[in-house]
Amino acid sequence: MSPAAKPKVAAPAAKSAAKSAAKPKLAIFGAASCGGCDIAIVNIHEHILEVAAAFDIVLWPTILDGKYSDVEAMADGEITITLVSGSMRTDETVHLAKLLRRKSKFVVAFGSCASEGCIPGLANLSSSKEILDTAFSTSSTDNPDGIRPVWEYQAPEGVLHLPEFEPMLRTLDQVVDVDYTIPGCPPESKQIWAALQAVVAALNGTGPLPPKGSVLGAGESTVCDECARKRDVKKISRFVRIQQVAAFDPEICLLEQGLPCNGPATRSGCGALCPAVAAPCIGCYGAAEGVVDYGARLMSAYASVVEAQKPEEIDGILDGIVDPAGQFYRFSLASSLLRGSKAAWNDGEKQ
Amino acid sequence: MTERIGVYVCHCGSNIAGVVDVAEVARWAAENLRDRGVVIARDYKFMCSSAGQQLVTDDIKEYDLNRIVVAACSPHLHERTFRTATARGGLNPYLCELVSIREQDSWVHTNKAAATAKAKALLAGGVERVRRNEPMEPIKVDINPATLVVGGGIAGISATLEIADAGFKVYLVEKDPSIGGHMAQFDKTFPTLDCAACILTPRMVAAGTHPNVELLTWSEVEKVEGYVGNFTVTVRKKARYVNEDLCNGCGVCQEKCPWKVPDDVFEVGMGRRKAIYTPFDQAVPRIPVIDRPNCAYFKNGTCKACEKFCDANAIDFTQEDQILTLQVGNIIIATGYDLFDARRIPQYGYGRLPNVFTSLEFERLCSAAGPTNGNIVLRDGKTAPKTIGIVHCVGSRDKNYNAYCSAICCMQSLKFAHLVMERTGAEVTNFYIDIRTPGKGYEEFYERVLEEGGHFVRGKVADITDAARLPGEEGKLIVQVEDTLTGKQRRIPLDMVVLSAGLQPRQNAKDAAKLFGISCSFDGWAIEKHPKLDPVATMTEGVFVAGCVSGPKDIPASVAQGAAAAARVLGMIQQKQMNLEPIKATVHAEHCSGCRICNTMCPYNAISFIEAEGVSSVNAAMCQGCGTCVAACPAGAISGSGFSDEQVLAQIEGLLRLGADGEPLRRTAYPATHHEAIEEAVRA
Amino acid sequence: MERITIDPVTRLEGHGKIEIFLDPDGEVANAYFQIPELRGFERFCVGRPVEEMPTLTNRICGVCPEAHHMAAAKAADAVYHVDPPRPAKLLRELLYSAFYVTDHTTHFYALGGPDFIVGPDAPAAERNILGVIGKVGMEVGGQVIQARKNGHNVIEMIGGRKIHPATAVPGGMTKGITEEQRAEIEKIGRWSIEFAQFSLKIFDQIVLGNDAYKEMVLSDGYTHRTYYMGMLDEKNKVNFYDGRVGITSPDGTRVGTYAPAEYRDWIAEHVEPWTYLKFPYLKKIGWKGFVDGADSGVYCATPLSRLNNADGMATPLAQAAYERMYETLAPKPESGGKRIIHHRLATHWARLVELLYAAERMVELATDPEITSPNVRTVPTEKPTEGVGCVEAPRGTLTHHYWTDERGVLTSVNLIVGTTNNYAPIAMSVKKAAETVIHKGVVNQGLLNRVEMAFRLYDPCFGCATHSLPGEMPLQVAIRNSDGEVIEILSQNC
Amino acid sequence: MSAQAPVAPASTEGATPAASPAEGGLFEPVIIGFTCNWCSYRAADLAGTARTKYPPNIRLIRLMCSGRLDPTFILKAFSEGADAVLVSGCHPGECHYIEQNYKALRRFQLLQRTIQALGIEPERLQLVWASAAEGVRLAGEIARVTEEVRALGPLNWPAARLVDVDGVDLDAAWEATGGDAAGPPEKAGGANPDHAHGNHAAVVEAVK
Repeated sequence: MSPAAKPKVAAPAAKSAAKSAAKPKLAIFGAASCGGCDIAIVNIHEHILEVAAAFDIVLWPTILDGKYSDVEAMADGEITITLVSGSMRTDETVHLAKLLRRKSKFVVAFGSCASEGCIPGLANLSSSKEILDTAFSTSSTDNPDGIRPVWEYQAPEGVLHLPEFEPMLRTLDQVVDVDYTIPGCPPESKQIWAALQAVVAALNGTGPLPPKGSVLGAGESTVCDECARKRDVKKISRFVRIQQVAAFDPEICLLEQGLPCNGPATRSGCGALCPAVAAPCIGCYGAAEGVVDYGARLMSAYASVVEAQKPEEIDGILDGIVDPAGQFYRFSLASSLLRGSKAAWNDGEKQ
Repeated sequence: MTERIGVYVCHCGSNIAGVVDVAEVARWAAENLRDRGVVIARDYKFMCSSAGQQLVTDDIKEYDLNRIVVAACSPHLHERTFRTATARGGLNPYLCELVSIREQDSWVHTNKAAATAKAKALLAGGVERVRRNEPMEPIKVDINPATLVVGGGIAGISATLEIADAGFKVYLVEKDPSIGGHMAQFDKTFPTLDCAACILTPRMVAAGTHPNVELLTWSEVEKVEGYVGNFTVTVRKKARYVNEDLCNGCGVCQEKCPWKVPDDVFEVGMGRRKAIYTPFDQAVPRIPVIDRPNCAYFKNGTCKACEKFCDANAIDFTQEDQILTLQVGNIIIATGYDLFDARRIPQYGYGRLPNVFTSLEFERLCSAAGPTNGNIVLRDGKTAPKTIGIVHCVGSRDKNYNAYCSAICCMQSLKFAHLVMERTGAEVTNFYIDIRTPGKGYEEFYERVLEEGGHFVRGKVADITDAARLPGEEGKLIVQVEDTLTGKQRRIPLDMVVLSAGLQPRQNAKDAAKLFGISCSFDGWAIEKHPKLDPVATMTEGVFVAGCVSGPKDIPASVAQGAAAAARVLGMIQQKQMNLEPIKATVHAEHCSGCRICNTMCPYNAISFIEAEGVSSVNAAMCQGCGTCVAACPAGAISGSGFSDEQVLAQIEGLLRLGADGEPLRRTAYPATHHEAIEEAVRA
Repeated sequence: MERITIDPVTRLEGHGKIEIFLDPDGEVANAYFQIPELRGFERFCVGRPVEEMPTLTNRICGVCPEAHHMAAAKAADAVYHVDPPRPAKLLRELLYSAFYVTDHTTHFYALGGPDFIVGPDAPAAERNILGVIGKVGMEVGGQVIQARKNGHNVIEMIGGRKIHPATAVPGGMTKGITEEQRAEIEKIGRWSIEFAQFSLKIFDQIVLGNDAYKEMVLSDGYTHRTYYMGMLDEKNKVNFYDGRVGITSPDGTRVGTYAPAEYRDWIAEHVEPWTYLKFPYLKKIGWKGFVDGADSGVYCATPLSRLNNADGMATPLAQAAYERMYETLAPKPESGGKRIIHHRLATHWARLVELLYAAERMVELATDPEITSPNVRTVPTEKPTEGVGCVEAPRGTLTHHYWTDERGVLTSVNLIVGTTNNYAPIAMSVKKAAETVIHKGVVNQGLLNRVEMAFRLYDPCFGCATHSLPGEMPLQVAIRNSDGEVIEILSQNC
Repeated sequence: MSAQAPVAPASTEGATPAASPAEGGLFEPVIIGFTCNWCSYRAADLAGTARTKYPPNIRLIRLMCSGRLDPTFILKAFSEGADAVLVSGCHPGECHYIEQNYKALRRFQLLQRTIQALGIEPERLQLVWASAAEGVRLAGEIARVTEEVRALGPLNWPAARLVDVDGVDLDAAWEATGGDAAGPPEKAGGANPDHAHGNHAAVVEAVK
């Protein structure tokens, strides 16, 4: 932790505390994220002004100004609600997540990264060493001495610190207690707006406060529920890859056409956007209500409808899924029961 | 509700206590599972004793328990016992869990420490599981008093009459034109030697004339839907081309029909019948059938002799197959067996050597009503054989064909030997592997045949040939056999050889099993619910089996099974309602996306898709509770009572609380609980 | 030695972090611009099927997923040696142009622009989109929001989703567009042209109309003479979606152009142990450290770079705006023959020129007779091997390079991402800005702003590099004595 | 009769007297077995009635049918510390529910591919068909699997063990639940509680 992380400054804190004590305080914080979640929030467009009216936005580093030091100086629970997007990738992210947890009444895991690890969670298939080695030895990298970033570096003028790259990527709820989850990569803006309105209503006492652990801004069922494609009983005699078929039947369920679509296992709420444009659901809204392990559910479903009884025939069909780990845990590996590969875990333990 | 769990560890005398330190297990549970809701843990000598059960009942009241775990023997033995005890204590019986520390621990392990550690782990698993148990109520369904019996052999007839006599409706479906089955083809029955026809015919008639019996011969079951108490059965009634209401069975049509056809079914190819026929004289019903492929009218539009001579105007060439829909509450399957095809053993020469006969052919030879009017003669129809060999176990007890014993062939062969000696002067030699006579009067009958002078050669016949090598073999059938008593190879010249062919499942047995939703073995014999304790029930509620459909049986056994099946059915009819185990799958519509993955999961068609609502749903009464759809649902929208995800996942956590050495497997006991704890902490 | 840490409050989030070291006299000794995060896409994309890369690499950056979507799709085409049908390419470029309009709009009004529109010395709390609205009026705010809405609607029409599109696949697109959609897109395109011209007018009034700003733009503190990179069409005009990549030297000579597949002959990446991000440089010139000039391999890939490198714009109105910009800031060609603007703050102007081009290009594409053709896919027939895909991301040339096994499963991945190209220049600009304003250890509020502006003009997308939003780095300066004690804290909204 | 008093002072778990099964210091795996109510569970009962011995490392769970087997259960077992999982059901063609064991077979084959992609050895997930009559065979298979896993060594999946250190303050949590809830957990090691690396190390030490 760099010393700059904890400057003791009372003034701004006092100010921010005094500032509109009436309004509930909102913090929006992005951990290891792509920024898409913030863009999705901005994409509620003119409503953003209503949000600004309803809340005193004390922290939204990506859009407005705000100070970590202010947060530090706040009383515990002073922030009414904090939206955290992004996953836990470095020791510093973890530290700030814990700080915000302390300072906030409600913490929301916002988007796929925070709630299930998202695509970057696939990093848990490899050890952190493999990841660094790969990044700093690509074919265009000029690195004869095999230099790697180090968390403490003695520069001629002084010491430079880098946050430490954790052995495994973690989701927010693996680091702090989470009150609500808003799924999606990114969450659909209309869903974000709906969720925010619900929260505002609850805070004004004009609506019920969702029970702890609720998933906001999403449906109770899975994507098929919102998918316009016609569905019949499933019998899969072969899996195809999207580039192998010039045009899929626009009317019929993609999975029935052999395209591994994650719709059946993926929480509804997006409006089935991808199947609507002849692209398979890739699962960004995560698991359905109450599901323990997304990948296990989808594996079970796929295997159940494979049309074969002889082991070799079954294998023949399953060969069509060239990347099981990616197919079933594309977004949810970090939040799955195993959370990563043996290699990643062992590496984590060595450190 | 906070769980208050009572744990009971059974010594089972020394059966468990001899290997597992039951006191230590109970102590451990009391101390270390307290946070899991265990308020009392006892060990006791015999939990299944009334005193043991009383412990449970009393503690429920005294300690205000709301969950029970009994660590004892296999749930298959005493689950009901302790559920009942739990119910007596005022709890829902399904809030009781059994943990098997006998069959799965003390009886199979020797290392006491390891067995004790395992017992603790198994117990922890049971405790975790019972925490997630839900109170359940058995599902009640009404029983339609009508019954379907499939197969008009002796077993089916017996079942039919039992139920009909008790005053309930029976539909008896038979694929042939007449009921009677194989027994009708026999001459005499062992060991009493009464004439098959004489004892069978009255029962056939009784069935045919019984007011409660609706006979559906020349008919086949095509579809079975529904569930116990409420089956809907589709039956195809094949066209007879004879109006059953008009026909009086006078038989003139058969007389006048100019077309003779070899009778491959009843006379097994040895006799001939007309193109319009009843299989045999005592057929029930006596209404003939027109053999369409062989009928001149159907072939070339002329003849109609039968129609001309029928005073009742019963002949109806325009008749078509009828599709009937029957509503029944129970089904008894008595579809019998096929005879092993002796052609499959080429070295025995059946079909090639004219004077090699099958047992069924020989039955017809002996039958006064048969093709030779009961004269035992060679294929030429006149020559009386002087020497006859009877080969046992043809196609049975032979890995190349059927590994099992066909049960009836020994006695049948002895019967043949007796009949030959009784009716001809011929000399009889039995070729056998073992003589099996388990049955009342069977061994005595064997003695009798021995006394009568029947020869017995112990050995498996290797070859039957007409190629004479030694003097005296010319023109004879030579049976090549190793006499295992003398250890000598023997060549025995004979005039006639009878192959005592074994019994095997109907060639369409597996399709039939699918049709009725029951399972059958590799061979194709129907599988009983329990081979000893529930031999006429199947795994499918409301579907019963009787006779040879579940394996080779002789007539007494088949009759007994017919009656037994009837008794089971009557029992259900009497209850008017029955309870189904509440282990069922349920679709939660709000979570169901209508992806239809589950639709093909159910072999009992209990899952249907409701187009209007775009969701799938499970019919609880049809659901057999296997849970396959529960595991298949990608949305987790199907729950399985009794074996819910929560119960199984919790049990896994419990089972893995301790390592093989009995030490905690993880630093902290229960991650899940731990999270619960933290949530509380944060709320507080 | 005293040290100043210019440190985004969100430093923990993995934003950039600037360390400035002062020598004993209080003059700037050195400045380090650190990127403190890494996600490892190059590792965990290995093992994935190549057709998933357009959607997987979307998640590198939620600000410019379209860029990764396109680069990945083009690389996947190359892996399968398949040439998508013309309508598919048109659709991709149409989506991409709409994205440019949105992205440049966002930056000019919400991120970079406020420095000028509201004023460099205005309190930071006002230097944001709300401040802009305050200055130029609500209806502009409305228009900005409208422009973003429009862009995202077009992206959703073609890409299926507003963020992280889904339709580009090896061999083309999963679906075409309807005539209704085309008409809607054309309408939006025409609206965008007006909006872009209007934005240029605002820039005229507010920046060029103000001598103080002009002076600042032209001041040496914001000037660097580096190489410039950008994608060129066959007429050497700026193109975003396809073409050869050109390199122009500080003296205005175009030293060469390369096909994307040859990128490794031109670019190499240098590694420093104090940051997670690599420093690309021109291989042929070599890495000489954080210095500019023709002998240093440091190059720049920004809107300004693209204009410097090109012979002009491919659409009439944009070409006119381009002419005007160069007449104003670089009337004379350099010795190498090309007119070059080395004043980094002019990047904002260049961005508006590109905004206009993107809008015009939208209309061109939306009115192409083939744009609604259903023929948008070519099914690959050849064995997948290796391929490079390249587009101009708003923040620099973006290169994806994949190797696969015979099943089309990735065995190796190399990514050179937009902002990364500008890592060294940003570091240099930050240092230079610091040097200009920090003397004798005196640090004040102005310093922060100047440094932030130097940094922000690059519109650095750390979504691509480390995944924070472009240019959004509220700064905090901790001044410590040599013992590392904090003696004073300055931060933007104190 | 001996009736155990319900309440007793909290004491540490696993106070098992006598030798641990790990005689000769052999690694003793823990294996979770999923059985079908109609065949393999009855086979296990039969093995018991026949007193057929097999290693005590396996712990069986009864399902109504192998078709009930949800891959979640298997992954849960691994994540909770099982070294291997044995799945058993009726022989193909003999399923009590007609054909559900084929679904189990297909799920097994797909899950095998996935766990191998996650670096778990295939021997750690095995499928054995066993009819109600095959008590001896089942016992033999259990012995075989136990030996194979013993040879592989521990899987020791850390996920379960890490749950508590993942961002929650153990002390606070335990205070909140009245301390001795499930026995006091060791404190998360490492000088800096935020320091995941430290934690990982600490966890391993605590367990090994």
